[in-house]
Formats: sequence, C-alpha cells, structure tokens
Amino acid sequence: MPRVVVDVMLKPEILDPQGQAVANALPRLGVSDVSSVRIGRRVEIEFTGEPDLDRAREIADKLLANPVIEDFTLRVVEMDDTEGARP
Amino acid sequence: MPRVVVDVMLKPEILDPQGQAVANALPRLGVSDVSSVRIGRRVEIEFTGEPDLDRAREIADKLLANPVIEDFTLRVVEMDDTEGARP
Amino acid sequence: MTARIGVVTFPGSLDDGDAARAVRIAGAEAVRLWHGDADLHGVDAVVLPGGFSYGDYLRCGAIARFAPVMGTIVTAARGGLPVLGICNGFQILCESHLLPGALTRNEHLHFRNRDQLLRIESAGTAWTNVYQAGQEVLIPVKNGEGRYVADQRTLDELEATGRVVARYVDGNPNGSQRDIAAITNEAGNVVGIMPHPEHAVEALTGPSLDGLGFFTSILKHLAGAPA
Amino acid sequence: MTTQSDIGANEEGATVAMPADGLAPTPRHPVSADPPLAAASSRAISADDLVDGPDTVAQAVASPDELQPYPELGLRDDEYDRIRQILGRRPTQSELAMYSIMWSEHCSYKSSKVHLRQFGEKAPPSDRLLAGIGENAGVVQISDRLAVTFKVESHNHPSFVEPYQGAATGVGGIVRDILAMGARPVAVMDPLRFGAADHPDTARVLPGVVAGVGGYGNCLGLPNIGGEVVFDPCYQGNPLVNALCLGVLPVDRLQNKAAAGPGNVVVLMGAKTGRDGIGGVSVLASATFEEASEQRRPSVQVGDPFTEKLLIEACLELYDAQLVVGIQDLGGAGLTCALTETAAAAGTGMRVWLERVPLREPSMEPHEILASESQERMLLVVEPEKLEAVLKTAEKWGVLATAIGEVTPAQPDGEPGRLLVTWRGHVVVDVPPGSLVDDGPVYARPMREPADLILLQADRAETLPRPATPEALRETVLRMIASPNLCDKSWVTEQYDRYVLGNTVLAQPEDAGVIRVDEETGLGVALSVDGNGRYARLDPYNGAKLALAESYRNVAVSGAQPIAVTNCLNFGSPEDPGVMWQFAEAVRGLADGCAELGIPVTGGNVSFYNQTGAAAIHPTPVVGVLGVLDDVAQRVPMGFARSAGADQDLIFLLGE
Ligand SMILES: Nc1ncnc2c1ncn2[C@@H]1O[C@H](COP(=O)(O)OP(=O)(O)O)[C@@H](O)[C@H]1O
Repeated sequence: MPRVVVDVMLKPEILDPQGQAVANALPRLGVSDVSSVRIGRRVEIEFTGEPDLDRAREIADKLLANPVIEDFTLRVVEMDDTEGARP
Repeated sequence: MPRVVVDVMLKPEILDPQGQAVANALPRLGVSDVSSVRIGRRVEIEFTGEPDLDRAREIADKLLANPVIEDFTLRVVEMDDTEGARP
Repeated sequence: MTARIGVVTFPGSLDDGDAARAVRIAGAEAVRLWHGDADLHGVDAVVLPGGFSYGDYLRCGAIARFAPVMGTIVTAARGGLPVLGICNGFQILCESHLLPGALTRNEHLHFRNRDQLLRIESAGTAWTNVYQAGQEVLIPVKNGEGRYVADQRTLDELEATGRVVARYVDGNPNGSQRDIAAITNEAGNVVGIMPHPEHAVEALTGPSLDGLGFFTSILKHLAGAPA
Repeated sequence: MTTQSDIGANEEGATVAMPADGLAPTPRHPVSADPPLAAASSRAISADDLVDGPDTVAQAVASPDELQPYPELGLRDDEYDRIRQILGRRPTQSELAMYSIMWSEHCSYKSSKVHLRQFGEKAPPSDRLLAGIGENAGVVQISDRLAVTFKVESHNHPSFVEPYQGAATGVGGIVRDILAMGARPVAVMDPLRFGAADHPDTARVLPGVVAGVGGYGNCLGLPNIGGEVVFDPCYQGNPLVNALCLGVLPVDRLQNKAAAGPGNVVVLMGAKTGRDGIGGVSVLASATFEEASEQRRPSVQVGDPFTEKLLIEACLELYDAQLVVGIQDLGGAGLTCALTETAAAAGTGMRVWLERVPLREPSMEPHEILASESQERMLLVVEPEKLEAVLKTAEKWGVLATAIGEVTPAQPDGEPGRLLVTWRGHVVVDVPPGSLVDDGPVYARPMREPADLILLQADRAETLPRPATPEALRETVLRMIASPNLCDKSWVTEQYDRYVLGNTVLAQPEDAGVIRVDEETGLGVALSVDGNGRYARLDPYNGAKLALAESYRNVAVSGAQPIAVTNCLNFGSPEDPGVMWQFAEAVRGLADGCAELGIPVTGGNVSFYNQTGAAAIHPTPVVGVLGVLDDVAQRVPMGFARSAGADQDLIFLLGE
C-alpha cells in the first residue's frame, strides 16, 4: 500500500534541543565525525483509497506542521519496499 | 551536503497514541478518507566528512531507536535537493 | 452583577477545575464551557486552562485549536473578548494565531515543576491591571513544552510595544527566548502565560497568593469596560 | 502441540452447528460501536475458517491426547492435570492460556496466600473499612459522606525492559484499580529502587522510569505527592517501580465487580485490544508462526494516558448516573481476569462473543484477545435498558464502548454459571469461572532461614569505626548528605506535577503528602510510603515493622491520625526457601506491627521473582500508611517556622 509520508523538521534557525542532546552524546560512543543532528517528525498517512497528495498537503499545513517553527515536505512512498535499508 | 536520514517508527504492532490522536482529529478538518496515521521520528545526521552509513547505523541502534518498541531504516539523502515536494 | 468567566474543558484539560476555583475566589462566577459546544453562553471573558488537550500528542495545542469552541473564541477575541491562556491554553492561543510565536520543548528536555519568580512587565492588559509593572511574583511553573520562541523581529516588536507581560527571574525554567513567560496581543485583551497563576490563589495549596491578581484584574477590567 | 492444520474439518463442522442452539451469533443488543467488527461477527463461516479456525471445545473433546505446551506457559504437571479434571477434557488453546494466566503467581498469589491471611486474621476490628483485601483496592470511610481508597502496586519487570513505558503503564494500572472502586483518582506516589547510582544501566533505567511516572501521571492530572528514590546494587537487574494511587468517593458511589443480573450486558470500554504483553502465551501460536511470532509479539505495553483520562471521566459520569451494575479494570491478565472475576464474584455465568472486541490488529486469535494486556480498558456490566445511555456517555468522552457479551444465570442446580466464549461461531472457552479465580493452586512453599544471615548479622554497626573528632564528624555528615540515597531528590520530583487539582497541601520534600479532600470542611488525608530493604535483609520481621513504623510516623508528624495500611511486597523467587522465609517473616512482622498499632492492612500487592540468576534483591516490603486530618489547615509542615513574635524557638527531641 502506498502512503503519503510527511516529514516535519524544525526550521534551521530554531534550536533543536533533542538533536543537540544526541549530538552531545555521540563523543561518548566514540563518534567524533558528526557535525550536526536534527530531529523531526515523520508522519505516515494511509488513505482508504489512492494516496492523495493534495489532501495530505492540506493536513500537513493545517495540523501536522506549525509554520512558525517548522517546515515540511511530503511524498508518496511504496511501503512494502521500504525507502531505506533495514539495519 | 549529503546527510544520513534515519527514520524511526514504532513497530507496527505497538500502539501509537500520537498517530491515533491525529487520525481522530482529521474528521474535524473535513478529512474522512484517511485510514491510518503513524508518527515516528526523522533524524538527520550530518557528518564532517563523507556521510558514513555504518557509523549512522551504530548511532541509530544505540541512541536513536529503542529496539524494544521501534524499528529504523536509514539512507543517504542529498539535502539541497530535498526528497519531497515543498508545500 | 457578578462577572461570568468561562473556563473551557477540552478532552485532556487538567487545570480546568483549578481555574474555575480561582475565578470563584476572585469573586466571579465560573461558567464551564465544553470544547464541542461553539456557544460561549454569554460569558464576559474566557480562560483556556492548563493540561494536555487531546493528549498533546502532535504539538501542544495543535489539535485543540480545531475544537468548535475555539472557532467562536478566536472570532470573539479578535472582537475584544478577554481571553487568558494558561500553559496549554497559551499553546492553544499560539496555535490559533491569536498570539505570535510558539511554545516548544523545554531546552533541558524534561517536564519541570517548580515555584518560579516572575516579573510582571506589563500591567496594561485586561489580566494584569492590578499588578505594578516591575512587581515580582511567585507562581508555580510546570511544563514540558514551555520554551517560547519567535523570530527576532517578532520578539523585538513584542518588547517595543510592551507586549511582554511577564518574564522569568532568578532562572529560566525552560529556555524561553528573552526569558519570556507571558505575552499579550496588540489590544491587550488576549494574554498567554506559561506559569500557573491559578495554583497560587490559596495559602494552603500554593506557594503564594500572587496568582490571584490575574483573576481580580479581569474583574476590574470588566467593571471599567463600557457595557 | 499440534499445528493448526491438524484440525479436522469434521470436528469443526460440529462446532459450527453450535450457535444454532440458542446462542445466536448476532447480538441481542445491536450495539457494537465498531461496525466492521460487528459485521465480521455475522459474516458467513467460510471454508478458510474450517481449516484455520481456532481450537474449539469440540476439538478438545475429540482430540484428548493432543500435546499441549503447558510447561512453556508456566503450568506444572499437576496443575495441568487439575485443569483436565475440572473440564473433564483437555483445555482448548484459549482455555489453556486463561488458566496459565489466572493460575500464575501474579494472579493467583499461590505462594503468598497462606501467609497473607494474617493481614485479615490479625487485623484490629474497624468500622471504617468499606472494602478490604480481595477487592481492587481497600476503601476506608473518612466522614459521613466520604471515603478514600488507596493501593500500591509494582511494575518492576516491565520497567526494567522498557523503563518509560513500564513505569507509565504501572501508574496507569493502579489508577484503574482505584477508578474501579467508584473513586476519582486524586494523587499518586512512586516508591522507586534502582541499582548503583553510577552504574551505566542505572543511567538508562532511572531517567526513563522517572519520565514515565511523570509522563503518565502529569498527563492524567494527578498530583504526585511523594515517593522514594533508593539506590542499592542489589536492584541492578531488578529495579523496583511501585506506584500508589489515592482516590476519593462519596460513600454511596462505591462500586463492585460482581457481574450480577442474568441478561445484563457486558461492555468493554476504552482502548482497542492489541498484541500488548502477550509474550507469555505467544507459544500457543508459535507452532504455526515460528519466526514470525517473535516479531509480532512484543511483551511491552504502551500507555496512552490521554485515553485513560477520558476513561476516568466517562466512568465517573456513569457512576454518578448509576448506569453500571458492576465494573472491573483490565489489568495484567486482561479480559481473562476481568471476565472470570466479575462472573465468579456474582456466581453467574457469562456469554461472550469475542469477535466483537475491537481489535487494533485484525489478525489476532482468540487466545491472544483473551490474554492481551492492552492498557486503558474497563469491563462494565450494564442493565440492557441502560445500555444506550452508557454508550452515549462513552461517545461524549470519545472512548470506544462495545457490548461484547451478556450475563447468564447460575445453573439450575444452584451451581455457579459457566463462562462461554465464542469466536466467529466457534466455542473456544467453556469453563466454570470460579475455577480460574478461586480454585487455583495454593502452595505452602518450603522456607529456610538464609544460611548467610548469621554472618550478616554478626557484622554489627557497633563495631564500625565512628567519627571521633569534629572534623571527622563533619566529613561524615557531608559524605552522608551527598550520598545518592540521602541527597536532594528534586531532579526527580521536579518532573512531577504536584499542583494539579489544587488540593495538594503538602508534597515533596515533606515527610508525608497531604491532600485536601473536602474544600468546605477542610477534611483531608495524609499518605506516606516507606521501605528499607537493608533492614529487611538483616531481619525481615523487624524490617517490615520498621517500614510500617516509619510510614506511620511520617503520617503522624504531618498532624494526621493514621487509619489504614497498604503494602507492596517485593521479593526474589518464592521457589527459593530462603526468599520464602524472608517473605513469611516480613508478612508476619507487618501483620503484627499493624495489630500493635491498631490499623488494618486494606490491600496491597506481591511481586516475586525480582531476582537475577540465584541473586535475589533484598527483601523489600514497601508500606503505605494513610491518615486523616479533620482540617488540613492544621497540618504540620516539616520546616521549623519561627513563631510570630518569638525571638527564639525551642527544639525538643522526643523519644529515647
Ligand atoms: N520517587 C519519588 N516520587 C515522589 N516523591 C519523592 C520520590 N522520592 C522522594 N520523594 C520525596 O522527596 C522527599 C524526600 O525523600 P527522602 O529523601 O526519601 O525523604 P525521607 O528520608 O524523609 O523519606 C519526600 O517528600 C519524598 O516523598
């Protein structure tokens, strides 16, 4: 089933304490070559019928993201074949 | 700059109260054709040098995802040309 | 006639009873309003109480903003109805664009509950007119997402127009920009505050009585307001 | 066990016919709030069902010799034989799951029962006690009109596996116990024990547990008014997360769990049922799913405090409108426990259509639905004519409510009724409910004083070097107040809301939490929870007494009169005679202490198997004492406040 994926990230100028906390913890794991970590939300929307990008954009705009502090992008993704590699 | 993007989602069988709350709110926005919403985290990791997938996997495994309740996938993404469409 | 102050209950509102109690202690009648009912039942002012409306799962206040009662409140507030948003209520006011900026995750990432010293910066609002500008008050703060953020221009404008209503003193509990604890809209009828004045209205249960002023202010404001 | 494909179509055919004899598969009250599921219940039985259908009673009769994985479910040979004897046949998969849950240590108290009786036997008479041990929580009357209920429970192991969710659902569970008594929950407390403060795993467990306790309690709007944070290496692999909840009710709103009144409707209210916490019974399906089952069966439960908040408001509204006959929360043993306990309490039977249970995952099998530990659910027994009002209230608060069954009469011969559960027309359970609830095994386990106790006791405090000079004294004091067990706990307590509801008169860092119960009269209660595993390790009898005495003192110094006790008994494995001895001694000590102080134990909880390999935790009885203040304005805070007008106040030391 294809779904619409909405990625919501804090605007670059907004402090992301969660990402910073992760970045600060990395040296303790022996990782020193990471320059920045940002953490946002990934929202997967499944429609009853065909995935509807316009609908999803409207939902994202009104509800999922707060334009004062966040940006979002969206796209349709086939879920069975996942986007990335499993660990 | 390419970054590694780690998507962390609750395992499918785990209750997702966040996604549920959003799904339940949609009818009030006039949206009735969404069957499910799942909400996870999107983590963008920027390396000082080349993006290092193995490193990122290790970070995800130890720090970003809680293996008891979450799965993650990861991939390298060119950031300037974003993955999805901006609104 | 006693003033009638509405207190809205959303699913997940927690401090609604406390807000109603504070209204009564101040000498007004508390009228309970329900999120699903768009009718304000003729109240003279509205309090949006603290809590976790709709679980606050997406972003605090994001879902509450779409409640039927909010539609009416937004319109009425633009027309001058006094509205006080406390904590979650402040978040809802920002999400509804009645107030600028947003409230984000505390810088230290923890929920934090402590007795907090505030400085009242503006006594010119409907909810702070019994205080003196510069007065320090002790009021409980308790939130996980109370860090006020806005862009520099907005912050400068808030400062320049006297719309920063209260600031944290003696330590910023959440990393709020410019130590902002409370702000108001241009007209001064809508105030959002992160700390909880309704928890500082009784000697027995609060750290002080300093919060009562918010509720007596609105009475004074309503008494002076042309009918 | 056999694979499901062994199930012959012949036996299945007989099962399919069963609904015809009066057990209509369509609800008499067409009330499911979930249309797709209601539809599923009445859909035609297809050939697929016959092949993949569940293990039914008819099959159990027809295949008496089928091997069943009871040892994997924690049942002993003799326990399994007892089940066969009770049923007169082998149990079905679903029945086996139910017995294994209900006869587990956790639900049956099979190792502790013989000892816990002392709490009742030695208890002083009390005319305040409206509900005592055996109920979801003890209820104590504190005025003509009002009563309070309180109880402490453990969620230790889940909090080690997943600290945040484990602790959060621990709070959620105890809150539902209090709610089930008819009370509005008004405060929580959290006695916690962790391993060494500087151990790396403590850095994983402690922040998660504290955030979980706070996350759930804060979101429910319950002030946290006290608790404990104790570090000791003995808790490294077995942290203790105990949670206490206090509730208030008008005396006439007291609820009970009995499913009385044949014809009454059984309603499941709250969250959908998913595969939460069914790790234990997943072996039942593993023969068919093998690897897949591993993936699909998390033993972790995820809490949704928002749903619980709505559940609380909905239940209170139902009580006030007198719309429920009986109510029970769904806790660790899920539907299994709720169905059998409510029926057994009334001596009635029950007829349940399992396919009407709203599911989060449609592929769940009957035994999984029965075993699921999904949170935020309550079981209601409702008169048919009030059903609509009940569903309306649920809808108002936005919680799901679904009629899943009905109460059936006792047998014509006066014997209690039976619990009959069908799933899409198949009878998967047909048992006497009391056999699961009351007839579980009871063991008088062997006990022996631990061999090392004498050595431990020989190492006496008196022989330790003592600071002799002012400098040494100063250094000792500084070391002590900086030690993790004595240091300031505000890193923890700041994460908890102590103001919400506006009735918190005393909370951290006071000796006892004090809550105003009645705003008009000032009537209130004080609560403290205390325990000391190191004392109890040295002498469990006196260690338990000391925990009680400490808690009692903490309540007394706040100005309250102590009136009732709750307790959470955290121990290692009862199969270890040394642990069992510690347990027996601690119970004896607590019961004797209560008798001496003249206050009853009104409820509590036993947590065994807090043990890694052969190493058990220190025996850790945690004792909660509740006291009454006629006027909370008279409470005595801990700090020395200078009396007005006096230049100096005098300080007295009382006692020996
Ligand atoms: N986990 C906790 N949750 C809530 N309150 C706590 C917790 N741990 C400690 N406290 C509170 O902090 C205060 C100090 O605790 P503690 O040092 O254990 O005191 P005491 O030794 O007097 O029992 C007490 O009010 C206690 O109730």
